[in-house]
Amino acid sequence: MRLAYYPGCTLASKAKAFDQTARWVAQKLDIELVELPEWQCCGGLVPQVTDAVMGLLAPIRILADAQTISDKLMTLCSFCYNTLKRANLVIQQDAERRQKVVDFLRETRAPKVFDENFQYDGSVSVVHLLEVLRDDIGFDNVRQKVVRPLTGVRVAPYYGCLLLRPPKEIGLDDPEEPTVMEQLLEALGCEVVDFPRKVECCGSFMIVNRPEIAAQCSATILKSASQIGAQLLVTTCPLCQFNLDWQQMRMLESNGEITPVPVLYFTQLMALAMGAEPFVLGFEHHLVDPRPAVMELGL
Amino acid sequence: MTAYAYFPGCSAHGTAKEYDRSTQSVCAKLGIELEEIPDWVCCGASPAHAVNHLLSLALVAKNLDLSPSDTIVTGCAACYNRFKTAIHALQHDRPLWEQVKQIVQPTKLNGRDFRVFHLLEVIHEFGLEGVKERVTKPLKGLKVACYYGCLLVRPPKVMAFDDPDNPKKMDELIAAVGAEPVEWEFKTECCGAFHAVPHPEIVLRLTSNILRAAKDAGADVVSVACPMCQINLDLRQLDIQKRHKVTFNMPVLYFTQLLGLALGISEGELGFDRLIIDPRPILREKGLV
Amino acid sequence: MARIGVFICHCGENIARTVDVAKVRDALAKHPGVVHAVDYRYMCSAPGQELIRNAIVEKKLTGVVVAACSPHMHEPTFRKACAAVGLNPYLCEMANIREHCSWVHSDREKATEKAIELVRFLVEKVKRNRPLEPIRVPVTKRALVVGGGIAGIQAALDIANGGYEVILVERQPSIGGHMAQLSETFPTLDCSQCILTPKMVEVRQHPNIKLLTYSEVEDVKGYVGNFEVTIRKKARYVNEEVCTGCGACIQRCPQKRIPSEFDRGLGRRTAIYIPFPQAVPNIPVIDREHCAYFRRGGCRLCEKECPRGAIDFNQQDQLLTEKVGAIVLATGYDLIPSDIYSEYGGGRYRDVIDGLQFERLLSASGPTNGEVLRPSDGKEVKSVVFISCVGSRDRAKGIPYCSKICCMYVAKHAILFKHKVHDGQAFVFYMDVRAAGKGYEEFVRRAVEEEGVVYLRGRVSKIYQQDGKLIVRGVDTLSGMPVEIPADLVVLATAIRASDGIVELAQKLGVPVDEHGFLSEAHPKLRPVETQVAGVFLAGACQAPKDIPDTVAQASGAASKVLSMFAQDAIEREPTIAKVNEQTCVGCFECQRACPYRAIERKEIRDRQGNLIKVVAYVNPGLCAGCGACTVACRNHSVDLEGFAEEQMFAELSAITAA
Amino acid sequence: MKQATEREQLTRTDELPIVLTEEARKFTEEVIRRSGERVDWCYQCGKCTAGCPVAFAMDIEPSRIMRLVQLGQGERVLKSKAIWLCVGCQTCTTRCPQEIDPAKVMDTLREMALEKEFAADKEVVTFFRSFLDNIQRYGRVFEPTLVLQYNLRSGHLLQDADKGPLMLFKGKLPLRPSRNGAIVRKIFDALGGRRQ
Amino acid sequence: MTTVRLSSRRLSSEILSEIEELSGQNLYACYQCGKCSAGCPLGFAADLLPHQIMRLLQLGMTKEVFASQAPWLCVACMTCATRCPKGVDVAKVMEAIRTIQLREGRGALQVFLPPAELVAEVPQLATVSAFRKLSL
Repeated sequence: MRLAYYPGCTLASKAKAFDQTARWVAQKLDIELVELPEWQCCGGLVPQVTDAVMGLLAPIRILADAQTISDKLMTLCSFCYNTLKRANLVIQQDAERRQKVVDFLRETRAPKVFDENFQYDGSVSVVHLLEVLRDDIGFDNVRQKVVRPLTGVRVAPYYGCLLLRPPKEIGLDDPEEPTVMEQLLEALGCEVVDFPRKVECCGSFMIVNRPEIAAQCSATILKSASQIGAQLLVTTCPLCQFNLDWQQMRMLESNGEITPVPVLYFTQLMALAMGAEPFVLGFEHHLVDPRPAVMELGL
Repeated sequence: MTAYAYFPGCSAHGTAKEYDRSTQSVCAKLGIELEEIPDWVCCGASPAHAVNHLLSLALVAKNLDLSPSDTIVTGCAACYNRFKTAIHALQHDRPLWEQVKQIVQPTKLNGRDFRVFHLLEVIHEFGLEGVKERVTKPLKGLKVACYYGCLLVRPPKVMAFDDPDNPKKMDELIAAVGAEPVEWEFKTECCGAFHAVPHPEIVLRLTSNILRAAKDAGADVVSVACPMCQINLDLRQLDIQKRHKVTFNMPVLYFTQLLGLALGISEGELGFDRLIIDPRPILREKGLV
Repeated sequence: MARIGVFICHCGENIARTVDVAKVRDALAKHPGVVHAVDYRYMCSAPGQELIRNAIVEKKLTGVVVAACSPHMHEPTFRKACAAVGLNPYLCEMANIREHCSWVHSDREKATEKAIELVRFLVEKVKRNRPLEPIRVPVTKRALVVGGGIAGIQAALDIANGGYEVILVERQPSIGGHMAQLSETFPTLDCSQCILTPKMVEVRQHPNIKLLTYSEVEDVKGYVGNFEVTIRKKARYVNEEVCTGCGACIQRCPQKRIPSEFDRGLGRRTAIYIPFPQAVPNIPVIDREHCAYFRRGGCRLCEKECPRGAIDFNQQDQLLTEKVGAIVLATGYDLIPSDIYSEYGGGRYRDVIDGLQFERLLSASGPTNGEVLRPSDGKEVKSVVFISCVGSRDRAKGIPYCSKICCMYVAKHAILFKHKVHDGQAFVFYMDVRAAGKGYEEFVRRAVEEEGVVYLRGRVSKIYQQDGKLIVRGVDTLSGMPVEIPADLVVLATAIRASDGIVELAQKLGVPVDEHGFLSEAHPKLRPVETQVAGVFLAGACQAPKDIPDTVAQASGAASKVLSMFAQDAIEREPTIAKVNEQTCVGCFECQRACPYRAIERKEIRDRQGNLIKVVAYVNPGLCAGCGACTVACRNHSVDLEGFAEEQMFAELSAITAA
Repeated sequence: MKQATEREQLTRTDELPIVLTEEARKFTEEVIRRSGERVDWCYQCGKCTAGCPVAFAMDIEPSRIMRLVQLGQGERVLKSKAIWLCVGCQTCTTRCPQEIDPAKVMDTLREMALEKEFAADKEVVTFFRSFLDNIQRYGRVFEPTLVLQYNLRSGHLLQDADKGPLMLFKGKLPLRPSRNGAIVRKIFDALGGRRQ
Repeated sequence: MTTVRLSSRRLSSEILSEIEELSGQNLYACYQCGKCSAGCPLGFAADLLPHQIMRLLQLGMTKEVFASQAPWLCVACMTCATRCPKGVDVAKVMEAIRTIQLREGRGALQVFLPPAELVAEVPQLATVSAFRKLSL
C-alpha cells in the first residue's frame, strides 16, 4: 500500500529514532511511505477559536500537497496528527473559512500545486500509523513478522492527549480506555500493564514556558508507572517522550525516587521485535538510556 | 421599686463617661434606682470569649458574685451580650457551671437566678407613658436614626431582646419623647467593633456604610445604646473624612442623652461637649438647646 | 386435645445456615400437643404448601405453626393453604425464625436454641386459638371528596365516571384551587386555566357529581362504607337556583377596593363578587365583612340591580347530612406567610412578593393583565430576583422539608419573565436544583442556557430598600463571592404547608397528621393514597408538597381505591379486632378515651321490657383497627383482642419464661 | 483579583487535592465537640457569608471555613486570617437556617489556633493579648495603656496618635486606672496561669 | 473578597459574547459539576480551576478572569472537553480568553530561557506550540 507521509519537524530532527524505526517497520510490512516533497511545519497546534484562519494555512497546505500522492496522509507525531486532522475538519465543515484559506493559498501560488485552479475541500484523510496497523495491516500480520518476541516484558502504554482528544474530532480510539497500543504490544509478545495514567497530560509545551509545571505533570506519570512495575513506557508522541525522558533523568539524578522506566516509541519496540539492527533503533538518542534495561531483559 | 444592680462597663469611666452620667441622671429623674456593683471587673468583652470560652464565663460569673442584686442592668450592649450569653450557657450546662465555680470560687452565687437587662428594657419596663408624662422639652422635629448594632439583638434565641432585623424598642422610646425615628435599613448592621484597633480600615468601611444610610434616610442624629458603637461611629468620622473625603458631620448620641434632654436635664450633665461630632449646632437649629 | 403440626422452613440457606433446622424439628416433635413436625427447603413453594395440606388432612391437625420468615411476607400464603383443606385460617400462625433469628445472629448453637423457643411459644398460642370469621361491612356506594382543587376535581370525575355518585365539597366560592391561579405550567408552559377550566365545567355538568361550593365539612360520623357527613353550606346571600351569573350586581357594588384573595392582594374586588371570570359555579357571593348593607345597613344596590331577584340578604347557613361510603381528602396547601423573614423585610416591602403573587402578575387575567409591574408603583420590572427555599429546608424556622415544586416554578417564573420583558434580567438564588421529573432538568437548563437566567448558588442574607431599588445581598458559593443585586422585584419561593383547618378536619376523621401538619398516608411506600382510617383516602398536596402531575396521579389512585371498594357489596375486614365482654364491662369508658380510631361506642343494655339495665362499651367492627390500646386501658380486663387474647399472650409468655 | 489570588493560595497551600484522612475526620470531630456546634449540619447555603460584614476582608469566607472544617482541613483553617477577622457580630448565627452558631465555631477555632501557636492575623492577636493583659493588670480596661501597649507590640507606633490629644481634650480618657486587677488575676491563675 | 454587584449590564457585556463567539461554547451550559477541575492536570499550578473560570465568566467577572494565570497554563490537553457532561469545551474557552487578551496586546508568554542542555534537546514542536498558544 502507498501512503503520503508527513514526518513533521521533530521527527526530522530530534526524534529521528521515531522516524527511522517507523520507516523500517513500514518497509517490513510492505507499506510504501512517500514523503511529501516540500513539507513545512504544521503549526504544532490547531487554533481553537472560531474565527482563526491563519493557523489553518500551514496544515491545509500540507494536506493539499498530499492530494497529489494519495488520498491518505500518514503521520506519526501526535501533535501533527491532531493538527492536520482537526484543521481538515474545519475545512470540511466551515465553508466560510474554507473559502478564505483556499483563496489565500491560490493567491500566493507558492509551490506549483497552488495554481489558479487550486481547490481543496478536505478530501484527504489523515491517518496515524497505529490506525494503519490496526485497520489495514492487522495485528496478526504484525505478529507474524515478529522474530524476537518481547515475552515477559512489562510495558506500560502511554497515549497522552492529542492522539485521542477531542474524541469527537479525532475518533482514533476510546478516549479514556484506548486499546490500540495494547493490541499492538500484545502482538509483539509484551505483557501489557494496566496503566492508570495512560491518557494523562505530560505537561506538553509548558516545558518551554514553565518547565517546573510540566515537570510535575510528568513526574506524576513516571511515579505511577514505576509504582505499578512497568519496565518500559511506550509512547506515540515526541513531546511526551521528551518530557518523560527529561524529567526521568532529573528524578534519577536527584534522589532516585523511581526505578528507571525507559520511554520508547512504539515503532522502536516494533523494530526491536522484528529484528532490526541496533543502529536502526536509535536508542542512543535517549536521555535515559534504554539499552541497559533492554539488555537486562535479554533483548 | 427595688434597686437594680448597675454594671457600668469599662468604657463608663473612659470613652463613655457621658453615657454613664446621662444614664444616672435619667434614671434618677425617672426614679429608677441603680446600685453600682462594688469592685466590678471587666466582662472580658470580645477578646475573652474569642480565645477562651471558660475565661469569658468566669469573668461574668465573678461579677454576678459581686452583684448586690439578682437583677442587673447595664447600658453597654457588649456587656449585656456577655452577661446574657454566659448566664444562658451556665444555666443550660451544669458541668460547665461546676467548672466555672471551681475557677471563680464564688461566695454567694449558688442557686441564684440572675436576670440581666439592658437599660432600654428597664425604661420600657418603667413604661413609655411614664416617660412621656415627664417630658418637659419634646424633641420636636428632630429626626433620629436609631442604631442598635449587633450585640443587643443577636443571637435572638439567647438575647430575646427584640426583632433581630428590625428592632423597635429604641425607636418607640425616641418617639415617646417627641422626636421622629426614621425608617432605615442599617439598624443592626455591624460597626466593626474591636477592629477599630487591629484593623481600622474595616471599621471605616462599615461605619461609613451605616452613616451614609442614616444620612440617606434623612436623619439629623444617630442614637446608640452601646459605647463601642458610639465611638466607632463618632470618632471614625474624622478618618472617613481624611481617607475617603466624605463628610457626614453626623452627631452620634447615646439615647440617654436625647432622653435626658427631653426630660429637662441640663446640657452639662448630659455631656454633649464630650462628643467628637458636636450635636449642639443641630440641636440649636431645632430649638432644642 | 390439640393436634398441632409444626413446619420448619430452611428458606434455602437463609435459615438453615445459622439454625440447625433438624434440631428444631426434633425438639418440637417432643413438645406436648405437637403431633407432626417436619422441615423443608422452601415451605412457601408449591410442594411445601402441599406438605402442610396433606398433614392437616392425614394427621387431623387442629392447628399449624409455620416457622419461617416474617408473617408480613407469607402469612396469607400459609393461611390460604390451610383454608383450602378446611382448617380455619386463624388457626395457622407463623414463627419468624429468619428476620428475628437467623439473619441477626451468628452463633449457630444459640440461634438454634432461640428458634426452638420462638416456635414453642407460638405452639402454645395456637393451642388456644379460636376459629375466626372475617368481618363483612356493607358499603354505601357514594363518595365524598373534600376540596375542589385539581386533586379533588380529578378524584371526583374519576369516581363519577366510574358510575358512582360523588359529593364534592369546596370551601371557596369556586372550585379550581391554586391551579386556577397559575399562569402557565412547567415544563410544557401550557396555560393553566386552559387545561383546568374544561375539567371544572365537566364537574359542574356531571350528572353523578353534586357540587357544594362555599361549604365546609362540619362533622363526620360512622366508619368505612358507612360514613355520615354533616356539611355546612355557608350563606352566599345569592339564590343559586335563580342567579344566571350575569354580573350586573358586581358592576353596581360600590365597594370596589377590597383586596382580592384570588389575586393574593395584588388586585381588587367588590363586596359581592365572583373570584375569577372562569369560576364554577359562576355565581357571586356576598362578603359580609365588607358589604355595606351588613356593616351598617342601607345600600342594597345589588339587590336593586339584579334582574332575577336572586339576592337574598336573609339567607342562612344550611346544614346538610349526607351518607357516603368513602371519603377522599384533597384539601391542598397554602404558602407560609413571607413576613416571618424579617431579614427579607418582614412583609414591609410591597415589591417582595411570593410565588403565587407572581403567578397573578404573569397571568393574562391577573391584576396587571399579564404585565410584570411593581406592586408599589406600577413601574415595569427590569430586574427580578427569585429566592428559593424561603422557609423550606430551614430548620431554624421549623420547616426542615423540601417544598418540592419551587425549583421548577422558579425556573418557570424566570423563563416567563424573560418572555415578557426581553431586556430584563432574572436572577435565581438556589441551594440545589431538584428537577427530578420528566422534562424537568431540561426545563431548568433551558432557563439557564437559552433564556439567560442567572442562577446563583446560595441563600440571601438580607434585602433592603435603597434609591427605589431592593438591594438583595446574597452569595454565590460556587465562586465564593458575596453578591449584591439591585432589583425591582423580589419573588420568594415560600414554603408549602398544608391548608388551614386541616388538623381540625383530620381530628374529626381520626386521620393522623404528621409533625408538619400534612395528612399521613398509611404506608409511605406501599399505601400512599390510603390513610390509617379505612375508607378515607388522600389526594394531592394535603399529604405532602406535590406538583400537578403527581397530584392528578394520586387523585386517580385514590379514585381507583374508592371504585374498587364500591365494586363489592360488602368489605371484608380482618377479624382480629377488640371485643367487649358485656357481662363484666362497668361502662367506665376508659377504652373509649384510649381508642385512637374512635371505634368504641356506647351501647345500652335493656331487659325485655325495655328498661335500661346498664351502658357498656361496644366496639364498632368497621372502625376498630385491632391496635389493642383499649385492652390495656380496661381496668377489669373486659376488652380482649380477637386472635391476640390475653390468654393466648400469657400462654406465649409462660412458654418463654418456663424455658 | 489580587485578593482572590491570595485566597486561592491560602485555601490550597501546597497540596491539591485535599486528602480526606482519618486525621481530617478527627479535626472535624474536635471542632464539633469543643464548640458544641453541629458544623457537620452545614449545607453550604452561604447565608453566613452573604451577611457577614467583614467577609470582604477575609481570606476564606465564613461558609468556606465551615466547609473546610467539615473536610477536616485543620491547618488551612487555623492558619487563616478569617478566624481573627470575625468580630462576633453573630449575624450569621441569627440567620443560619441550620441553627448553627458560626460565631461560636470561630471562637473555638481561635482557641485551637492559639494552642497550636498559629496567629495568622498579628494585629488582632496582639490586640487581644494587650486587652487581656490590661484587664489582668487593672481589673477594668484602662484605655491609655491598652492603646500604648498595642501600638508598641504591633509596631503600629503612630496608629491613632492623632486621636489621643483629642480624646484627652474631650475627657474621653480616664486618668486613673481601676485597682481591681487582683480579682481578675485570680481567675487567670485558676485557668492555669496568666496568658501572654 | 469584594462583593459583586450584579446587573444586566455586567452580564450582557461584549466581552462575554465575544468569548462565546470565539469559543463556540455556551458559557451558561456549565452547571458547575467540577469534573473539569477534578481532571485538570495543570490544576495544581493554577490560581483558579477551570470550573471557577467558567463561574466567574457566568457572573460577568471578566476582569478577574483576565487577571488569572490559569488560561495561560492550559495546554489544551482537552481532558476537560472530553469528560464534560454538558459537552462544553473548556479548552476552547481558555483559548478564547487568551486570544482576546493577545489581540488587545496583552500577551503573557514569559519567554523561557532553558538551560543549555535543554535547548539542544527539547523538541521544536514544543516551542512552536508554545508560541502558537501564547502569542499572536
